[in-house]
Amino acid sequence: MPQSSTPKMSARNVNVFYGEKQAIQNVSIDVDTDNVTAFIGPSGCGKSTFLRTLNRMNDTVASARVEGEITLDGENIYSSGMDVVQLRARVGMVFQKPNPFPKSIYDNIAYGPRIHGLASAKADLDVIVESSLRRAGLWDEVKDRLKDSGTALSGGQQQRLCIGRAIAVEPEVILMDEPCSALDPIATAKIEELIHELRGRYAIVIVTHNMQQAARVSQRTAFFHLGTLVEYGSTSEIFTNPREDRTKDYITGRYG
Amino acid sequence: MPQSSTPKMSARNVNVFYGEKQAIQNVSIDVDTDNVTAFIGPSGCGKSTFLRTLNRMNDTVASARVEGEITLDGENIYSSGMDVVQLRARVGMVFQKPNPFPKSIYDNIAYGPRIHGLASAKADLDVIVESSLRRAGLWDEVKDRLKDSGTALSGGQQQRLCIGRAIAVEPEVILMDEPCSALDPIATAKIEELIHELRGRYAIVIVTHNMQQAARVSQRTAFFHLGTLVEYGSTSEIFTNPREDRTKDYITGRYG
Amino acid sequence: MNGVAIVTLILGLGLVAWLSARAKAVRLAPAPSGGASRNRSGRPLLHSLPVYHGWYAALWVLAPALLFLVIWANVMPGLVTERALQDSAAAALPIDAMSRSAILTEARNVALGNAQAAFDPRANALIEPYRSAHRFYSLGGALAALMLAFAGGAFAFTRIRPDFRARTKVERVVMSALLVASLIAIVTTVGIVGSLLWESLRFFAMVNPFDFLFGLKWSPQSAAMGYGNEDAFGAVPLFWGTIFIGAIIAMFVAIPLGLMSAIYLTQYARPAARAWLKPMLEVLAGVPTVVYGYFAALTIAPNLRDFAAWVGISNASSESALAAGLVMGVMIIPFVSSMADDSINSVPQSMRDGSLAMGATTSETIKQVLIPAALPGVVGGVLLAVSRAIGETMIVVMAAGLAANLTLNPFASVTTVTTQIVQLLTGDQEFESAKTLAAFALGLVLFVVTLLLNIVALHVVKRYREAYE
Amino acid sequence: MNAPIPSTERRRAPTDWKGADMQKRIAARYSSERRFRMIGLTAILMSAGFLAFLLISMLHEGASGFTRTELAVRVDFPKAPIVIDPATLRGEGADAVLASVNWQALTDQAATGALGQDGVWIAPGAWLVMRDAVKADPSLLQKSVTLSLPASDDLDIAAKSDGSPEAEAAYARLDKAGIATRAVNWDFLTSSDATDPTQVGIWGAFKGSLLTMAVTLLLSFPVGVLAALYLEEYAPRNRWTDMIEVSINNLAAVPSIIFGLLGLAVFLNVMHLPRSAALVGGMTLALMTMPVIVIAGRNAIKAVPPSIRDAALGIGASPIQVVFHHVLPLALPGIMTGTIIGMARALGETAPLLMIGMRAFIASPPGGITDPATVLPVQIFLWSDEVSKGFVEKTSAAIIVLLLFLLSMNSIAIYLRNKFERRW
Amino acid sequence: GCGDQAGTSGGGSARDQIRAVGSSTVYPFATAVAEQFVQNNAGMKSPIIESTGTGAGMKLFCAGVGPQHPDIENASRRMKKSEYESCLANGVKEIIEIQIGVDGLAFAESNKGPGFKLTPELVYKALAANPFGKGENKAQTWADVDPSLPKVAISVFGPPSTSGTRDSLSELILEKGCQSDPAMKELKEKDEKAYKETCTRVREDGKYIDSGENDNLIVSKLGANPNSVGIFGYSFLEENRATLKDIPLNGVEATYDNVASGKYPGARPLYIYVKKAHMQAIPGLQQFVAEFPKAWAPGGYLTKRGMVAATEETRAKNAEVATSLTVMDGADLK
Ligand SMILES: Nc1ncnc2c1ncn2[C@@H]1O[C@H](COP(=O)(O)OP(=O)(O)OP(=O)(O)O)[C@@H](O)[C@H]1O
Ligand SMILES: Nc1ncnc2c1ncn2[C@@H]1O[C@H](COP(=O)(O)OP(=O)(O)OP(=O)(O)O)[C@@H](O)[C@H]1O
Ligand SMILES: [Mg+2]
Ligand SMILES: [Mg+2]
Ligand SMILES: O=P([O-])([O-])[O-]
Repeated sequence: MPQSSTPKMSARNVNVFYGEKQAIQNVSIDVDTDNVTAFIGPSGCGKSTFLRTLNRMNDTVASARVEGEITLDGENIYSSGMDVVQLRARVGMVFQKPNPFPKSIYDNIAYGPRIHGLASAKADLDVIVESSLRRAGLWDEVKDRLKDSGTALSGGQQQRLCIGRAIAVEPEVILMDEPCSALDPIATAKIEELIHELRGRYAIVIVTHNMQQAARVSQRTAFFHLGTLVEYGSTSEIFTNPREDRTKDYITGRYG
Repeated sequence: MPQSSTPKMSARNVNVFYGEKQAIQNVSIDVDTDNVTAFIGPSGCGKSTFLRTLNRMNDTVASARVEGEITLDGENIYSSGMDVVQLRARVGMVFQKPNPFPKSIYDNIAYGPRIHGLASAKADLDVIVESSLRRAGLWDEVKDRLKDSGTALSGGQQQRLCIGRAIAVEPEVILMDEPCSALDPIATAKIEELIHELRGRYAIVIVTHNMQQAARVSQRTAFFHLGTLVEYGSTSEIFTNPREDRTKDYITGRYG
Repeated sequence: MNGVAIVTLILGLGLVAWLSARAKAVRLAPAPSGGASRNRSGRPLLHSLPVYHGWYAALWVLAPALLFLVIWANVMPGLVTERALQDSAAAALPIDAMSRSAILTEARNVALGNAQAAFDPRANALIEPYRSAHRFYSLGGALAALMLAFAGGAFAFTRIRPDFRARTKVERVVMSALLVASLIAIVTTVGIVGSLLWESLRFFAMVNPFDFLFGLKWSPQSAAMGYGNEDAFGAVPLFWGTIFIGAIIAMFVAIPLGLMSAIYLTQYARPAARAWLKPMLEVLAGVPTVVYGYFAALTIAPNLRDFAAWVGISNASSESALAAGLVMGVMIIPFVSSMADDSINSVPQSMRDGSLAMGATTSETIKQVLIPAALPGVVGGVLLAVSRAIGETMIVVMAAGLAANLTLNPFASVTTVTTQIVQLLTGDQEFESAKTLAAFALGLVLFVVTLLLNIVALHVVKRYREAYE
Repeated sequence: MNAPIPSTERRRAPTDWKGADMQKRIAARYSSERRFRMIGLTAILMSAGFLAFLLISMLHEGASGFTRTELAVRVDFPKAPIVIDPATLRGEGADAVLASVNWQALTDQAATGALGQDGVWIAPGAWLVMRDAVKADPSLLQKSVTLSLPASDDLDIAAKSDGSPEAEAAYARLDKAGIATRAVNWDFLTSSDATDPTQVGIWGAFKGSLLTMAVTLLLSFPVGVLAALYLEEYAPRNRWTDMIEVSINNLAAVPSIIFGLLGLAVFLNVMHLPRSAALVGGMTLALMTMPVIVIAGRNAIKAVPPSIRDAALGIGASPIQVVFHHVLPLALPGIMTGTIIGMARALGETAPLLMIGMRAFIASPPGGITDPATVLPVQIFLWSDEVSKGFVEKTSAAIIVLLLFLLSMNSIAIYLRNKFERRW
Repeated sequence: GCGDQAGTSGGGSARDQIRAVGSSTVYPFATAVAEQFVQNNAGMKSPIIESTGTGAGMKLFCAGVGPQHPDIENASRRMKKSEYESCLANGVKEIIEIQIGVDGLAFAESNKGPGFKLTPELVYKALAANPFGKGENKAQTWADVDPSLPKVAISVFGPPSTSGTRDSLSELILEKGCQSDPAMKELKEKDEKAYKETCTRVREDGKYIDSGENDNLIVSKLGANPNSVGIFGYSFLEENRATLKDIPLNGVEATYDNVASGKYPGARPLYIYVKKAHMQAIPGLQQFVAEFPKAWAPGGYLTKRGMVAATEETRAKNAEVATSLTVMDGADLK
């Protein structure tokens, strides 16, 4: 399914600050729909922070400040004319800590389609809810308890619920912050399958600590370290032949 | 550091219910200080639930009900004479979702030692805070910002903070619910190292979705499925020669 | 011995006990080097922190001694009187119990320095016996209290051992304090029902409860001036007036203004603006009601009447439910806004993030995620506001009048239950008549009605609340 | 594996965000967002505007209450018919000596002497100023001095707005002659109730309010907070606690005068505490304020995420420690809110105090909580009912004082609230 | 060890201040006397005057003798028989009754008003619920009552039914107007209750507006509603002549002299009741009572505050009572 290779999103010289503290330094990166992009790097290096700049979720952190340019389909998302609401609908996000709404499982999934008017009838909505839960690999476990609160699920179930919620609106870009951290291998496999399936039509960015996973699902990998983008390139190259020593050390587990 | 092999904790015929729904069925298990025990199993199978029965954290869930007997050093922890507070001090816990206090990093770690009177002077407390953060592999990242709020850390940092907080009071049993889920390989290695170091003096139970990790750190493994304990035995046997087909399927990733 | 001195002395003993018990516990504690329950050498640590041992001892010193003093204060007057009566002067007292006790009370008041002189000369002879009996018993009481304090302290002190569960004991006391605190609410409720019930029963002996509860005509002047009780005590217009002004008109002002202010302040305004505006709005709740009353009566009401006349409402009066309700609504804005503000603000950030990341607008996030999660606080604020509106009198008297009309016309004069209660209780009339007793019956019925409302509200909140985590 | 995903679903393309329908929908949502925001802003502006209106009109009417018109009167003491030796005014018994003089007559005489016909415009209580001046400096008795004596109510009104024609004329005369001046009325801030508007002061009622509020706060805050903690954190959830919850909520709806009845029955008739005292007033208002604090407190406690409790319990904190170390500090802002609005209401309350005897003429400030006292709102209420027009501005001035009291009381609580406020 | 507690539980603490309770109408006069009392008696503490309303005050006053009970009751009407009996039952046996003056009831309108000229009969016809027992009052405008009156809607701000002032309105105006019909006089003989109802019951359709206890509010409301009539204490009229004008009744203007002489219909006696048993025990009580006669004469400071002086004869009689402390009999109470 070859598509245009113009980047879906691109970041240029992005700096992010929390108050005085700089969390991201001068990062430039391109993300396209042909490839799944993985962000790797030690804990606290700024992966989540950078991910959140891509759909302006950092706006909600009072102390956060973003510099530089980030474009979506060529349009600067930090320009004043940008429609943040539409931006976030187009750039979906799964958070690192699962955050289901204190609503029923059904309503959690239906939330996005409802506000965006993606379903005209209850039946349509039911279809969307079922397919989203299926794709997130949660349907079988919860199909009998769709009325239960989303907060009464196990950790892994909550995480899958949040993935289902994010894909229910069919965004163009999907940002996933460690979507499989609380998942067992089977559930992980399902999510990876989902990612494979989405690739090509959607631009996907995934943060992961699991090198194997990065190698399995991504075509391009970005390695962050201490707030800088150390290396960005095709996954196979990064994993087999990294240009930088830091990257190599990290991947081979020698770093630290 | 061989010690007596009488179990530190043992559970007999434990059933746990959330309201009507049974989450754990008839689980019996022994945990000792010589071995690290790993709980594995698909998401939603009841690992967290069972872990929480071991230090009576399920008491805080209004709908949860526990049946059966669980002993710590031979004493039934569900007996009416049990001092739950002391039980929890002796059986520490790291939760699946990192939950730092909205206090400073220092106070997060110092809280336990303070309420248990483990430090008589500020200097002692400083020592405890530093060593706990070091052992949790967080010291270098936060040593300059101990006054910052614990909630302003990255996901992985929060997780390590919670590990540091749990070990700061030196409990006899440590229950860890996916302690490395948000951690990069290096940080994971540090936590695994910590587990190795603690083994022998402390009984350790770790929930993990990472089979490699279970194989690396644990000596005994319990496989849960749909609320039942399918198999419990030495890790090497479970991973090389499981008795049950379900176990084998899960471990080899064929299950689902 | 004087009361203040002995209490101070016992408090001092408590402090000493606290310090020394804590010091003893510190001495008993091994150097902290191990975990929560033992150190590396295997010797058990203190079960509880030294401060808890301190509090344990202090409680044992203070509680029994102070409790004894309270009891003693209550039984002592009786004992003193008895002893004083053994004096020969007591023989001169009259047999009649009432005048006898009056004389005794006088003698006691003079003896204790509470009165300059006795009204009755027979009391004079008893003053001295009273004084000496009082001295005797107060000294005895003081000694007993001190002994109790020492005994309690000694007992507590011997129990300090490393494994002694001082924290558990102290916490049990704290827990009882919490329980007692919440019981005070119950006691107050009982007190209120009690103080209303008796008089209400007397009222219902005079007026048929059915007529009272379902009667459609309340005639304040019949009630007050005694043209007979028929037809005078139909409380329905009062309850309607209360609901009309307090729960409908005032809420039409307070809920939208209060809730929307809270939403704006928490979600849109800059933090600095919020820090200023929220307390500013809270001032509205503290402006004395006379001020609102004047404003409603002299500015709002005449304008409303002119407006009503202009749109052609014929019987518009210069006192109107609308004038009172509008101003009352303004007064209770902060009840809604501040409590809603706090609840919305304390919904975890991750909920907000979750919704915004779905592409929801801020207002959608507020309406669909934040408000449902903050529901208990919002409803709590609204309930408080309605409660406050129901209890208001001054604005109603000044702006809505005292005429009990059963009307839907907001430009007409109506009155409320509370207003009538205040008028009946403070007006110039005999106390034992149906007119005054009606105030108690009104109070009681109002109590029951609001109770029912609250039960409904409790269930609504339980049903619709979305608890996070 | 789960059941296979339906093939139609597989092909669901990304939502067409640029489509006309979607654009229309988004435009509609945005305008609803803008509308919502505007409504919010309007709500705030309306509420704030209303407050501003009240404050400005109070200030406008009340500011003049803090000033008074004074007349410069030359008093020639050596010529006055006083036969006291200044020395006797310096030691013990000065009061008795002062009491022996007919200051009233003396003042009238001095005023007519100095101002002639216009002497009648001296305030009836002006002699107090003269007496106090002599008391402060007995040497005056050997001198001829110019004293600034307060002008009467009528003249004061004529000076400030429009009074009777005679007073207006007199004021014009005196003002031209430089005799009448406008000065800050310190007596208003330092003295107590009186029957002449030129002599009234707010200090007595202010102090009464201070004492009453102190009692109210000391009783209702701890009890309210403890009760809220118990009910939310420890009480088993059952019929009984539901009943307690409902009855507390219901207490908030009980008309305040009924609390007055309760106070009368329990504190005065059963416990025999002194009538009209700040102690009883405070206790009665505490009963009324407590439910507000409990309700607000419970909501604030409910809002603290359970994970924080779990975290503390998990390292062996006792339930009491969990609550006092974590839950209470996090709930404190909400508790403060309840306290602020509860206390604000208590501060402005009159009806229950009527039942326990605080609607009274009390001409000296209370010395302690058991002394007879009145409070600001009652004072305002009494003054608003006074015949003399001079009381109009005094009433407004007293309202300003009450609002200032309220503001300072609130600002402490607000400071604490902001200090403890945290998002999680 | 706990003398203070024993003391309070014994009832009442030491008191060196006079306490008075009762009528809000008498309140301003009692406070004025209290102030003068302090100024004339150096070292005396100021009396505490509570404004509770006459009825509520009576209940407190009659509750007993002793420092915890008030010494004086201010009353805007005479003590009722039932109240006197309750006093006796509680041991308050010796009560001194002193009439201190008269309170005038004034009818007024705004300066911008149409200039009403009324009589008790017209007032009765306009306000009665059931004029002369001939059925519901249908009059909407004053012209409906009498063609000579302006054609403006009837709107009267007056005292609420719970106040003492309302009693005066009934007694002094409405009943007089009612009795203009001889049939009513007959009714009085036959059926006292029906008479009272017909003659004093006021219509409740919003034409008569109960206006709380705050007379200043009525004054202000007249300003805002220029076609309305206000009924309130004479002193308020006096103070607000700048914005109000009086409404002549029977052609008599509401001036001080007319009210004092009784030509202007509408005046009621004001009383204080004092406990003789407290005379010795409460310091200054005697002097305080003695202060009243000095103040109540025409031209005295009480009349300057708007009280109307009683007749010379009444004053003399009551001054005598105030000095000799003659106890009331109670036999002629109603
Ligand atoms: N508070 C609760 N109320 C009701 N059901 C619950 C609650 N918590 C968990 N459950 C259910 O109990 C079952 C076991 O949950 P548990 O959290 O123990 O799973 P887990 O093995 O830890 O899974 P994971 O690996 O995803 O964290 C799940 O089906 C879950 O939905
Ligand atoms: N709200 C905040 N305020 C201040 N500093 C923050 C905040 N959030 C994150 N940080 C800091 O910014 C840096 C980058 O954090 P970020 O969450 O992006 O890390 P990460 O790469 O996602 O790590 P992890 O893998 O542990 O989730 C860290 O040092 C972190 O402590
Ligand atoms: Mg992260
Ligand atoms: Mg789990
Ligand atoms: O207060 P009053 O008894 O005079 O109406």
